Amino acid sequence: MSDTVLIANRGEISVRIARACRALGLRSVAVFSEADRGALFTKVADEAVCIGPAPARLSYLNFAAIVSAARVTGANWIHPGYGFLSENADFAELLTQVNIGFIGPKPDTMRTWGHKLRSREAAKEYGVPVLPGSEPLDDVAHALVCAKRIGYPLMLKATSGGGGRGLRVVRNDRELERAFVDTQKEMAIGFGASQLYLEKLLEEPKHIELQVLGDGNGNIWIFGDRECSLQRRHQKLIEEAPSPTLTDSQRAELLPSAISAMKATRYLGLGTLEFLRGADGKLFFVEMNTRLQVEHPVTELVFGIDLVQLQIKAVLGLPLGLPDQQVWRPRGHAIECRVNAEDPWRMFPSAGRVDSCSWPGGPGIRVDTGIEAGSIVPPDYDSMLAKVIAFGSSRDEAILRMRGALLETRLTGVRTNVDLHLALLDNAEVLRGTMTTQTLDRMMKSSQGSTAEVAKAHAAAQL
Amino acid sequence: MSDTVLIANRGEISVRIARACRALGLRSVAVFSEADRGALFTKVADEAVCIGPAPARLSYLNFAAIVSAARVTGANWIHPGYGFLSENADFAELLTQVNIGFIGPKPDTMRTWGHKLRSREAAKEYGVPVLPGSEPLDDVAHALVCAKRIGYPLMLKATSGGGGRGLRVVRNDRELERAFVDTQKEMAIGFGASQLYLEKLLEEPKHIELQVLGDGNGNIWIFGDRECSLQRRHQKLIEEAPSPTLTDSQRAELLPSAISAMKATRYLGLGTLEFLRGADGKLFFVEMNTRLQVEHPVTELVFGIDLVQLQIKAVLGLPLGLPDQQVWRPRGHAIECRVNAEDPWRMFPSAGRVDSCSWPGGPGIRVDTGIEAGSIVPPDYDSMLAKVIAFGSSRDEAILRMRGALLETRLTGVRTNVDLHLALLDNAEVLRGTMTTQTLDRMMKSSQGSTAEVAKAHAAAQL
Amino acid sequence: MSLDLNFLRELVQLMRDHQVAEIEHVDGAAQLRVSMAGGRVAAEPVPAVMSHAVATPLAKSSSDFIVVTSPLVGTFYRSPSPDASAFVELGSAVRKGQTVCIVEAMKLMNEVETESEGIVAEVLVENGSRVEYGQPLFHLRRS
Amino acid sequence: MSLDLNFLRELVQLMRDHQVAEIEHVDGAAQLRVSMAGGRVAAEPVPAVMSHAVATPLAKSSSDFIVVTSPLVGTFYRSPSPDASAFVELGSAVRKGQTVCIVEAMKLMNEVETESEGIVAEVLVENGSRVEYGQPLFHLRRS
Repeated sequence: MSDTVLIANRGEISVRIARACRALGLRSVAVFSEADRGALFTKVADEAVCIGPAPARLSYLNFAAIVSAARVTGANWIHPGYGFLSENADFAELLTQVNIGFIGPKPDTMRTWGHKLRSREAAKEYGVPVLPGSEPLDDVAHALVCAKRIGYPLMLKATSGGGGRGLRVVRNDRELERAFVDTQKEMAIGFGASQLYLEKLLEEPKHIELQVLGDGNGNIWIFGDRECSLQRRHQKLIEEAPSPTLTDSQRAELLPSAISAMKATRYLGLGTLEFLRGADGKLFFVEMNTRLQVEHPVTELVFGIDLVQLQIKAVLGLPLGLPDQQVWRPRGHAIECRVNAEDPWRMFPSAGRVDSCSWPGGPGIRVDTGIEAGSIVPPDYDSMLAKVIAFGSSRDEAILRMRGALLETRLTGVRTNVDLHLALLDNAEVLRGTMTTQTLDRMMKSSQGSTAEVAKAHAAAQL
Repeated sequence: MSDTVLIANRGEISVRIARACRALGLRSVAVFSEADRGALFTKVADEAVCIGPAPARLSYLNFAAIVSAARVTGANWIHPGYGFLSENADFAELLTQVNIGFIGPKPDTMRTWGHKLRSREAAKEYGVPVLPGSEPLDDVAHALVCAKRIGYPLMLKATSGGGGRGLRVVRNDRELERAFVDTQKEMAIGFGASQLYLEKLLEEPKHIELQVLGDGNGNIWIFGDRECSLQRRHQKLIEEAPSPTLTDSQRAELLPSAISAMKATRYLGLGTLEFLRGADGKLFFVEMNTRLQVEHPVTELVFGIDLVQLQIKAVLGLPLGLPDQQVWRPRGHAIECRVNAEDPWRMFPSAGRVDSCSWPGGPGIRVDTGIEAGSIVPPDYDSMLAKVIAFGSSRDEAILRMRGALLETRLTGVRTNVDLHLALLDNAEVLRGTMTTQTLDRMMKSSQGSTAEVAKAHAAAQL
Repeated sequence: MSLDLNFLRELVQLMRDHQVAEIEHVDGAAQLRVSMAGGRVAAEPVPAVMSHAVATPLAKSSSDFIVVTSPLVGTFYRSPSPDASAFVELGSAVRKGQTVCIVEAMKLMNEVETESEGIVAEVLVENGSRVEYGQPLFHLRRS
Repeated sequence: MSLDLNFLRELVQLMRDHQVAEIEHVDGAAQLRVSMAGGRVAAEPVPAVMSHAVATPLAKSSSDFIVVTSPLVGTFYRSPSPDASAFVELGSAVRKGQTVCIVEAMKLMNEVETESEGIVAEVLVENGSRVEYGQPLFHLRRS
């Protein structure tokens, strides 16, 4: 039987995975909700099936509908993309029971490395540096004892949080007491069983991550690092590879323990080890994403590889065709800007119809999108329209090309955040490469008054 | 004074050059004819000036209009692109007299290497293999004597011919006599002073070329080879890098003499040495293009460089930032398909309005185009709408990605040759890499009956 | 032009929304013809002149028809088991809440019930074939 | 011609907005037919060869004005030399073939002559500034 991959996702990443399937000679099946009827991703795949109404829990998060869609289309593999079911070990487990392959790590690996507290323990075991922190907290009293031991400032975190939820900075006992109650309440609503724990707070950290690929037999490749410090409400906005500040000796220090941890757990498929880098330059592991990342293209461009193809090959047991080196050297520099349907200054999402769109092209420019002229951006899902990715032989060239590409990006019908990206690429911290996860917030505050000015400058710069 | 580059061209290559200028921090000026008012390339450059009516001789070939446009916009450099004035040594000479820099080789170099007979002599001098041939022919009697010496079959060529004009195959004395008269007549109409000469005919040759960069001080870089055997009426349709059939030992044999010839003439800027490869595998120099080529992106993708930036830097005397190696190794494989506005089966051009267009994207795909939704394709110029370029770690992957990219390419309003490209990428000779300059003609003849079928298959495959 | 179901669905929706009476399109000689119902034909949305009349899955009823759609993606069965007879046949009168077919998903047999009574006027899907969420399965005539 | 849904959507919107009853469009013989619902019918076959309707620079005349445009790209001068007076002023009556300005290109002074007589109603470009091919320089009122 020939292999067929059902793509349990939507938008640009569904298109991306369908392209990888095509390049591997695999049949692809898109699934879509009623809100996505007629979307580009339903046309790029070899086949497309409607699996439910707009709300994600009834369609893209609906185990039964997705498995049934795989059954009726003869799909024997499911690629979960990112978000939705991509880190759901129960879904992966279910698939093994119904004889469908999950394109991701084994469920046990997901449960270890995908769990905030367990992955901390696993990392420590293999010598990967982690931030000082606590065990799971029984109650407020326990929390106060741990806080005393580690020392303020601290982060109070919930194991099942994410995207900024279940996360609070506490600087003294009083704040910790209040945060403990608030976080418990927050997590009780729709986040299921959650444990709270404390972690040392790093002020003005950089977000740096390592791209991992494993073949399940203990062979591990690390495709360098990425920096994703430009974030807003814990949502990444601009990512680049390699990190502009990590030194080669820091890289050399970081890699052996990361590789041995991945080797020992016989990691399968793609994964990302996320680190925070403090002002003193020290790196600490914070969590692992056991899936394909939104920002994978920047790594692809500097290594000349196709990570989605490699991921599929690894999980399907096909030869990877990679040289034996575990650590590759990147060539050049790549930057990605996430173009979202939103008013970035007032933080309003902007769903609607894309009346026309014209994407940039030419040397060093790659665009991954699920949008074409006439596409509907439904209010039900995330607001990312496209990833514009620029490659250059140096970071400066990549930034120059990105600026040009953004100026050439034209959409009508929905508001985009292209002007925010242009402003960021003019920011002194960004240009120096010294940005932290606080840079974007700082810029937004300082530019509150000059918002109109920036928008005007952009309008003038636009074609 | 800051440097400003006037781009004396149109369409995709004008966009391409404007992007390179932007990445180098140079101001760019587009010039356009009335037929191109509002075209994309007039919007991508920093400034645009109308230089004349639609006929190229009154606009894009009009020395005075272009120089005047440079004057009034403060441009101190002119980039000629390809075609139009790009190989016109007189134009280059004029520019030096009015203190404007020509982004190309020195006029003398253009006169030597850009001249069909003189470049043969120059190549021979440095040990570059050339096809057996004659000196300039005085008359028919002289031609017959030379033909006897070299032996049939032969090509009768005119020095000022090009694109298939002034070029005839002769297999005996009678054919030579007739061809001599016909070619003289043909060249008398609008081709100016022309000399005729004979060259040994290679049957079923492959077209292979070397990408040259020189800094004018005798430093030469060769960025590998390209194969452009898929041609029709001497118009290239698909190009790739590297050539799928050239062996490393052939490369090693070819390069030293090519480098020394370029070194000795202190070549400046970009150039392409074109070779024919016979069935026995031997390579012969045929001519040199002393300019940027349409197909330069395939070289850029496998070497990770920006040839237009390098060309500009070399001519402006900026540091190239290249390592000292003269010969670079490519990584992976790249293919380019020229998407033209034409009915490829009936060979009709298809000017008109592009009502909508949707270009492919994603990993390994690059699109260079001057077209957007609403663009007018004037009947006055060549019919190329876009270059779709695919990179892969192997030739197979590049072809697979190209096929997907072509399926994702959708234009309405004008007919394109996308279906011909899809048919070519299914052709056994193309897939084996054994295609010659005759392959396309052969395929067209054999598929004459099945044209409708191919078109139907494509329509079904289209999104 | 390949015949795309989604395209047709949207086309019909478009024609209904805007009361388009006719769209004619010939690809060979490249002809297009669009006629609006305008003020002349007022009362009923005029069905398009098309060989494959496809109802939109969203429009569960019109004045004449009740459309029974699939509540999930799966395999359509007209009878409870291969040997058994079909739940309903053409011309059957069905009560509100009556089981008219099964859509199997993950080995679970999901009985599809009508939301109102009517006469089975058309069976739109073949036994054993795959159905999407929202796909029309039956047309019932109001009784 | 391939059938584009967005195109159709816009077409239908257009027809609705303007109460168009019918649009017929044949590509081969280049014909276009539009019928209005309101009773006013433009029934004549109209050539569908879309003239590339370009704005101002090509429109050399209207009923009221004669537009003098630049025959080349260069620098616009109103007088033969810096010290000399202008060739024409507002209100000047000009003969057919009279020099009204100079456009300098490559140090050559190209005299621009009128193609018909009139009164200078407007000078559209400042002395010494750059002009494109086809750029309007003067408006003449018919005399």
